[in-house]
Amino acid sequence: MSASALALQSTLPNWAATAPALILALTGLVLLLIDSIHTAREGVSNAVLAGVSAAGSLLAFAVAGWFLVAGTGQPATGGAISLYGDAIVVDGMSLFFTLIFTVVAAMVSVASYDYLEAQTTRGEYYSLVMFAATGMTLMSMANSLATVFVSLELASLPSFALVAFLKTDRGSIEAGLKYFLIGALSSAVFVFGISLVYAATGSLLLAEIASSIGDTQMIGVLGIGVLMLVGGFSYKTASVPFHFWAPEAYEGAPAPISAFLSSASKAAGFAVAFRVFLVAFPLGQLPAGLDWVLVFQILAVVTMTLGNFAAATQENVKRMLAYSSIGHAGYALIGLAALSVGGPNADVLGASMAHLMVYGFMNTGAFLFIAMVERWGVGRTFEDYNGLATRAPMACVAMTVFMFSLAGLPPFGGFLSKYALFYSAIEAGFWWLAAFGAINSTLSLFYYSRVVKAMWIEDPKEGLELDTSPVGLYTAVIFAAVGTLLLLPAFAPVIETAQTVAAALF
Amino acid sequence: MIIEALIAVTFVSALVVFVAPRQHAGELAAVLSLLPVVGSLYMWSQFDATGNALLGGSIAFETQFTWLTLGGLDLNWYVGVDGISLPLVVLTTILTTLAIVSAWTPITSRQSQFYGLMLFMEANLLGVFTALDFFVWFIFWEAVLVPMYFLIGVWGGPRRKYAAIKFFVYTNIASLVMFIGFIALVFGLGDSVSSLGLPEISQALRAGELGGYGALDAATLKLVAFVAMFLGFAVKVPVAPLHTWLPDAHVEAPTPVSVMLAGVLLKMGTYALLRFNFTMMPDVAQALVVPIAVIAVVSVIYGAILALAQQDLKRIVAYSSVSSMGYVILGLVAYTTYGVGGATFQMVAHGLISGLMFMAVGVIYNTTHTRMVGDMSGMADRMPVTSGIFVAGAFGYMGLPLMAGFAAEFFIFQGSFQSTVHDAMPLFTAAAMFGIVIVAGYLLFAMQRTLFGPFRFDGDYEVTEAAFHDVAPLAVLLVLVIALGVAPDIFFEMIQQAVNPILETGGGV
Amino acid sequence: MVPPQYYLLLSAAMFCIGLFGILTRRNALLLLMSVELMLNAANINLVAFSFVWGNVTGQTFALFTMALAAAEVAIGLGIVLVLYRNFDGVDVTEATTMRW
Amino acid sequence: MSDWIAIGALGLVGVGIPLGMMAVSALLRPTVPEQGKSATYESGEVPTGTARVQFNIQYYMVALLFLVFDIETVLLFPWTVIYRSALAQGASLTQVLLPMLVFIGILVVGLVWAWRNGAIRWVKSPLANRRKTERQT
Amino acid sequence: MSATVLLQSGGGGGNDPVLLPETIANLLGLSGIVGDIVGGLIGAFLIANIMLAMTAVAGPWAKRKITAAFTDRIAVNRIGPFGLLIIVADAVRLLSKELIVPEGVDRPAWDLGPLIVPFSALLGFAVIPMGSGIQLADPETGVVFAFAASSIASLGLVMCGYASNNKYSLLGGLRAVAQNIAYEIPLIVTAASVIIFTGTLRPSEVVAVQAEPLLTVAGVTIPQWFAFVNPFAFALFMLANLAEIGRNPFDIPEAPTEIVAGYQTEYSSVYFVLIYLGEFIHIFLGGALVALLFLGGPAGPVLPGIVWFIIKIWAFFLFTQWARSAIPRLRIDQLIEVGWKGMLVLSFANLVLTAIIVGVIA
Repeated sequence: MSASALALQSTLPNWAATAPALILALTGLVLLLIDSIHTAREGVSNAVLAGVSAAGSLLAFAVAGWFLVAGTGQPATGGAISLYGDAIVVDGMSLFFTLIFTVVAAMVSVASYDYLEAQTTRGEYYSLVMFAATGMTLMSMANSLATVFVSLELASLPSFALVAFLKTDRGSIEAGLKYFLIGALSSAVFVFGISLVYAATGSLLLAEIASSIGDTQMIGVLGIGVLMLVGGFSYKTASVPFHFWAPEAYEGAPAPISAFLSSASKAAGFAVAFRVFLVAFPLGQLPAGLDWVLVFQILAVVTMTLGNFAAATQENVKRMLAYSSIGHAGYALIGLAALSVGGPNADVLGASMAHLMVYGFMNTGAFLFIAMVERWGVGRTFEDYNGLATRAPMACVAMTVFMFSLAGLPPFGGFLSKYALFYSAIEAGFWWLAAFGAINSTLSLFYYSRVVKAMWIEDPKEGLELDTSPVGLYTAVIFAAVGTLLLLPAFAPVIETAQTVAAALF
Repeated sequence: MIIEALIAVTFVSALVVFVAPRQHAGELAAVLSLLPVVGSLYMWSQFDATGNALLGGSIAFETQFTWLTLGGLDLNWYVGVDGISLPLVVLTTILTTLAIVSAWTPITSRQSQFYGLMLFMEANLLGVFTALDFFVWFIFWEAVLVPMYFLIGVWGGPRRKYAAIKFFVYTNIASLVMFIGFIALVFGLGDSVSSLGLPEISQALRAGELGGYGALDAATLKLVAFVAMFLGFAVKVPVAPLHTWLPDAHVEAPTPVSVMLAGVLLKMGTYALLRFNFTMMPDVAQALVVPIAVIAVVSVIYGAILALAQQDLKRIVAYSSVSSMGYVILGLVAYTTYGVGGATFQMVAHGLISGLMFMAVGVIYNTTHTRMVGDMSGMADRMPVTSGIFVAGAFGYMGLPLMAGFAAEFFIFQGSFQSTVHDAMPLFTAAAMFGIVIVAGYLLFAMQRTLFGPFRFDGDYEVTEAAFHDVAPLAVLLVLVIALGVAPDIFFEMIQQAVNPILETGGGV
Repeated sequence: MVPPQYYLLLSAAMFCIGLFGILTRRNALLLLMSVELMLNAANINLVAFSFVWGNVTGQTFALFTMALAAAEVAIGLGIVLVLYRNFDGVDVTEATTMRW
Repeated sequence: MSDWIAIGALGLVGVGIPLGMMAVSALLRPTVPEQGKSATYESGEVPTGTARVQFNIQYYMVALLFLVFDIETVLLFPWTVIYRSALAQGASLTQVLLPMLVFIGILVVGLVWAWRNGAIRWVKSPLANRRKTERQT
Repeated sequence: MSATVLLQSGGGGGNDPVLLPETIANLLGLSGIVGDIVGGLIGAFLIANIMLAMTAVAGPWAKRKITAAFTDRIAVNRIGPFGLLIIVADAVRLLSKELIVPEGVDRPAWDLGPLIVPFSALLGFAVIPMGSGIQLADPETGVVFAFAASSIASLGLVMCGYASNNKYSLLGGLRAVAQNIAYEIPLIVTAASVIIFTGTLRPSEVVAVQAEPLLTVAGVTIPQWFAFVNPFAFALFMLANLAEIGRNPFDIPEAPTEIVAGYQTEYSSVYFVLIYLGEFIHIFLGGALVALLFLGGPAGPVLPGIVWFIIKIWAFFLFTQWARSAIPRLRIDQLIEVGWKGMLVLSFANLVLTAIIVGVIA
């Protein structure tokens, strides 16, 4: 393996390591061009657009996977590849996260094929998805606060437009507005935080920040800056304290976009948070008063508890999923909260990454199922889901898989990833984090099983008929379900890769 | 690889049935479910293990390969059978087939989903009884709950939603408690184990390699873990006072599901108790012998008394299951060859007999649409074959000689009388034997009122003999019950071989 | 030369004014302006400390911030436009089809 | 700093002179308020309706487009400034020219897309008309 | 010119021109910050008055004369020689007219708009080198500053248009903005193509670069004025500049035949004067930018710099007046299409080609 990897490193120029991002960006541009070539709008085939964007994402997925297997940017082949004056770095972690973004983008593209049938503007939709995915990929590669911010905005701006994409739907507009306002606020907070960090350290490169935090005179400024950075990340990952946009945005947005945001975008937020905090503010070199681990511990516990309790009180399935996605952000935060000097940090971080990977499948699938239900025109509350299984058993099996997997029940991928997460937290000595997580998981079973109960056990309403069986949505949902299932037996490579690449950060 | 093949075939069958047209799903499922039956019988014929799978000795059909490594612990795909698990595997496959056949009449909607779930559950049950790695085991263990939840919730009686949720919540919380207990043990063992393989862990535990973890010292940790796991399994068994989900689940579940629930799912609890608590930590078990024995005896007596007070035939059988499971606990805690072996034997025997009883009740219910004792009498006039088998099954339940129940209870009582783990064991045994009297009482009472006497039926349904495919499973089960009663050595020999290592190193007898 | 603390104070004041605007205003356009104010507060810091530290990183990044701020406003205006069309106004509290 | 002081001075003067003119005018001019004078001028017709009318959406479209391209010039100028000296110092064209070509290329793709979608077409496109009729039917 | 130089504003090299405020301060014997301020104020006043004087000549008098000449008429000729005193007469007349405030105006904006328009145009002159040492300031970012200052005017125009509560005004204001933004990008991008040659944004250096010889024809050295180096860019810039200052054929914001007088419909008295003034200063600012970027600034043979400078900006003024008389007005849709589809693309092509040519030659 290492031989071919070495060959790869020597035959391709260094910048080729960013190929996944380049492919996604090119796909977006190509989509715009395709959209431009056709004058008459009917000429733009929805299938072509969806196909191109899915193919582009899958190609990026394949390339990222190939790089990951070949060891690009990993210690075995000479370590991380840093480009453009260290502003971008391609290493195992960025490639791992790229896999999540691209596979989610592919599923969302395929699913959108049906969702967009009634829309007149499609080209921009797909290309915005691609651009957002590009931004996320760059987020995972960002090695300087400048690239962090730019890529974060590159991921956010298309998302704003996508959330508000249904121009005549009041819910979508409202969601877009709220998402945008909170997003703009948090990006302002974030960039102010960056400016404070720059003020204290004189650099935006993560490595240089790390080397100069020891002797900065402005600990207070730096501390406030770091706190503001946390704020920015918490927005992107939909965790406390910038979480409150999530229910609105997810509920109002087109459901495939909710899927995209709650899985890929969240993962991207974590990718960038992991790198920024571990590289720029390494544990053990922090001056007193800069203990961000403590902040994340509080945030993790509050986030998972709040998300779960709020989810338990919802009547609207999409909203319930939105809150549960906040809860899952809390679990993933354990990856940052259970770190300690000399602890099994790579295990913790890797487990969190693996959880995000599994989450990418199960959560995307769940939201896409909701997209399908919206397309059926059934309604959004738990009652509206009554008896769906009598009409669409396969889709409901898939949804059941997602729900139980999200709850962390064993026969699905979510169980193993949660187990790995909590186990590594205990291993690191933070048993109370794991305990909070476990209690919350148990609680979550309550509201997840409500969906299952409604679909399977409750009697269908009079005259419940599902007129269509959307091909794209079905494909994507089944794909996600198979992925969620397969991640149980195939969890080994995921967690091992995750922990290996995580180890490179310490 | 035969175990993998068995499980895989069952999974695939489940999928096939799930997408099959519903008119033919039942027949298809029955035919497909014969494959695992054949497989398990083949395994039985080729069975050559002599030891206990957890404590060394040869393990039959063992396969193991690495799945993944987490925090220095290997999680392996590790399966194999020994004398304890093989009878349960056979029981599972046979009972599933019979339950599927018995479902042809009562299940009239969404058949393909029903049979698909039944087969899915069977696959997971096979996994539970064959897994030798904790993780694999736990995944199968939890996976059983999912189909059961649906089976009760979708096809159950009027209060099915309540029953399904109650079942699901009870057993899931129990699993969590148990899981935490076990993981605490693993953390206590620290570096002395390198995988979650059950043999490795049990041997390390029995070798006293448990260390403390956090604020807990080794002894406390062990005690806490034992109690946590005992509670977790006890819900599944169930023992009083953790049994309250069982009557609801049984009453609401359709007959074939009740068969599986009583016949196999309850055995998961006792099987896990035997494997985990009593094999891994015999010292704690023996230290706690009094409370455990008390729980066992209370289960026996309390279950029996509750059964006495019921009007619903199904409830009667359900409570009597609680009672029967009490015997199993008593046998386990006795720590003698006959005690533990008898308990294991009782698992199989009770699986068959309770399956038979539920099916018989179900057949009657299919015809009469009521299960209330007071609603009918003299059924034997109109349904002679069914009634006959019902009576025979009840005798098996009561422990009539030459029936499996007799052999099992005899072994258990013999074992617990011999037991030296505590001076009071004979006393407990005597108290438990009192339960037999009550069982005989309530079964005879119920039969007398429903089956015999002048025919009377308050419902509007035509009461006739049941169809052949309804009665056939009953007959097969009866044959099996009698066969085990006449020749318990079919299983008991291999059970004993597997049980003895537990006692040797544990220092019971 | 002006001590760097003054720049910090200035930018902090500007940031707080922007934040105050965000928290108190209900007009979507005013909110946009407040956000701009906050972003520009960051720009003050970046440019000032670019001077203090003697490297161009901060200045360059300030340019990026401006560009992104403009892009953000472009998106924001688009959203405000559809907001106006659907809710007949630019009051952000009007949009309450979903529960807060 | 004197550069900016001087610019500030011109700014002051730039405000001061108009203010001064206003002051002079205020002293000179008469004030004869009358209803008819202050009516809004609509070529002699009686004014109808408010003046705060909805105007063509294209104004917004153009404004948004402008925002993108205008900010792009912010990033363009630093490049133009260093372009020649960078070349003189031996930087290769691929380093100096290519990135900007890519940047402009992306912008051009955006422009083409906006163009084809009628963002800069003032007269309502047949497409827009057709869509309107579609919506009504 | 590495990027670090950008940092030290006014740090400067050795051949810094002596700026007007400094000269004045030296004359007055002042130094330090007091000298800066006093010199700055006096210089600013001086420059503002030069511009106002030129505007005064151009607006009420020259414009009429030129238009009359194009249409073969006699314009103002009664008051003073050549009717020159009409300037005074008009000034007094307009200033002493009643200020009519129409119904429903948005008063603060209505008052502020006429202030902003001349302010923005005047501010742009702060960095223009006018030759003979007349240059108020010479910052590192002078060229960009001039563009920035001049585009503040559109803010004033839209304020006027919106505040007037008049449909003509509103449309005029909007058109002004639409036009300004449509042509600002070609303008700036074309300017950027000049900056590629100069490698600096400092006005004095831009001028200095253009002083270098381009080629010698028959003993006459032709300087490297960018109008000669890149005539295409020059043409583009002239065109975009016309639109930027709102002159024909791009005068649709006012378009008297369509919307009366656009944003200034409701203004009278001194406010009208201010807007009118602002527009004319804007024309001269546009001329100054053309001179700065393409015509070697104040450079020229024999005559002193300031004279050449005034000649150049008057030439530009004449050009606008010729265009006013000679070329018909565009419609708004034509204007937008020409701007976005024509000028923008051409200006980018110009920039890219310039960059490639410079890159290949260098």
